[in-house]
Amino acid sequence: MSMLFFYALIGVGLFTLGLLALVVQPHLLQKILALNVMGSGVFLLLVALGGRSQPVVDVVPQAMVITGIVVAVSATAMALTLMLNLSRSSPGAQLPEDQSADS
Amino acid sequence: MMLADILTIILLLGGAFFFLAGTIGLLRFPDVYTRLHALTKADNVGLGLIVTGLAIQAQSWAAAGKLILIWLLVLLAGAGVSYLIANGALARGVAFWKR
Amino acid sequence: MQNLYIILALFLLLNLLAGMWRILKGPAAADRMLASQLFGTTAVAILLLLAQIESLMALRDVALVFALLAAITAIAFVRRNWPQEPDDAG
Amino acid sequence: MEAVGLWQSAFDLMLGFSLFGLAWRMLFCADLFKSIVLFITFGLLMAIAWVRLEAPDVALAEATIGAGLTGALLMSAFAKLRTLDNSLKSGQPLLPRPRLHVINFWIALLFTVLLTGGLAYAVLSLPSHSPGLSDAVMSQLDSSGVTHPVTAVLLNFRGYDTLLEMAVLLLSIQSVWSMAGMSDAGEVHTSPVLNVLIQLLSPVLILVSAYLLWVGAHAPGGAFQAGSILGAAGVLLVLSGRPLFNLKKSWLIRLMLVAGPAAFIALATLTLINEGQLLKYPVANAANYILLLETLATVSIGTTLLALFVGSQTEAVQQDQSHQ
Repeated sequence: MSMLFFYALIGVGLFTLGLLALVVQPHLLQKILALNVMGSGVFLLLVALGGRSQPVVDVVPQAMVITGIVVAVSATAMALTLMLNLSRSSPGAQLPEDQSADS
Repeated sequence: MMLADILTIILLLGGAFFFLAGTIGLLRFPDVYTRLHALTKADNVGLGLIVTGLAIQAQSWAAAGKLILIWLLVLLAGAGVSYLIANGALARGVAFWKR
Repeated sequence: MQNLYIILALFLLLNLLAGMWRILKGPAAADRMLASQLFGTTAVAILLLLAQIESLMALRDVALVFALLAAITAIAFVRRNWPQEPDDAG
Repeated sequence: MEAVGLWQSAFDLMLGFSLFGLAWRMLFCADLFKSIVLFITFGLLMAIAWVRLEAPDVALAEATIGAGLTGALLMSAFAKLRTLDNSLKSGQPLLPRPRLHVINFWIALLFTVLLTGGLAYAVLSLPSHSPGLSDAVMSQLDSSGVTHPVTAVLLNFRGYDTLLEMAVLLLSIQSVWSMAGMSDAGEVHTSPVLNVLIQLLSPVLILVSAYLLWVGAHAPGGAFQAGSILGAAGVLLVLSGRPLFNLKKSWLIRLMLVAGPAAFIALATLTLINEGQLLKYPVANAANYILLLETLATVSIGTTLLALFVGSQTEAVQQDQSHQ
């Protein structure tokens, strides 16, 4: 039983770790990975908390997470396209704010 | 304890040993090509032994067949990918280890 | 038997974590790719053991999918990230 | 069987901490290629975590997408990025340190720690037992047309989720195409070993896709997983250098992209008129409706994922001539 809460806390940790990386890391590919990790954290939290309805596991969060995984991959593909387009016009694949902080 | 159980235990432990050997090889061997060699031990023999050990315990022939199919697929993919990586490393001039 | 399965699964997980050192250290991209290939196989083995523990046969489908798709990342690596023909890279 | 529980707890602890450690190494390392490989490994461990959380359906989705598609997507995008940016070479530390002002970094860290604490407190203050919606799902399962609860939720009880999800997929491919343009997914060079590998793997992939679609009615599986496998099969063919299809010309591709969402919208309209409620199937025909929707959704999801993979790597529309 307490294992569910352990996994839920790992989910919380993944979410905030991803959030920190999203804010701090300059490269856009890192930011995309960070968003994915944040998503995984949320999914983990949802499914772990859905497991509290023993003996039968609550499947509604699981169904939502399955939808979420597919949406996450399509969003990742879109983000990667955006990143590639941006790096064609300005080198380094970084947001303007991060670049101006350099100078 | 039945004979099948004993056989399973032996096979599973053997499989685990080959996974350990593969990992140690991956960590300790000096270049890409020798590490590739270590990796295939885990792929082919390690998983093979574990699959055989579990197939003995399987409820039906179909379940055992699925286990064997999984192993064959890993074998196929492992062989193909190993060739591609070794070939690519060679073409790219990744250095051999020399004593 | 149950004990043996879960101990072996834990052992394989530890194996996988030990192999992580190779991904962290490299040195070549091919080394990292090799390590992740080994992890794919290890994950298949872990899933098969967990399937036996929880007697949940659907987990064998997960292992089957892993076995099928393990090659894709490596092929993407070889074909795209690491072109075989140097003058073909564009 | 006390010992089994103990070992399982050890397994869970190990898995959870490795997930966190892996994410940390992945997000705070200076080598992008290493990050990508670590992300693929992270996906593997997530799939095992789903299994431990008694969510085999999610494990299946994570395996199909995390193990195959995301890795291939990231690898290809990174390769493209390297052709655009000469400073990127795998194997050497290449990224600049975080360019934030040091004070800002500590502020961000402080807020993250505070947020973690707050969220952890919120999670721990939840009751350790909560029925959720499992009773509602189980009591209605008989009238859903399938016997597997996850499929019942996805295609029947909360069918509108899946309807909107198909719309999101369609939107994503539209935006990728509008940003990067469409191209034919063809490279010409092939390698003999790869060819044999592909020839053996791709039929099995398509077979497994059909199997997962069929098995979804009564066991873990279904449209999402089947569609992802189908997409992975396409990605494999594209990677091996098959001139699979020409996206610029093919109406078939466009038809396959919209088949799923179109069927969903048509059925939603029909049920809204006939039954007075969105996607409320008549009980007698529910199984048939679900099978029809799932089949078309599988085709659309597979095609969308493949088109996303191909489309995300093509040159931008306007800038083709200005560079190189």
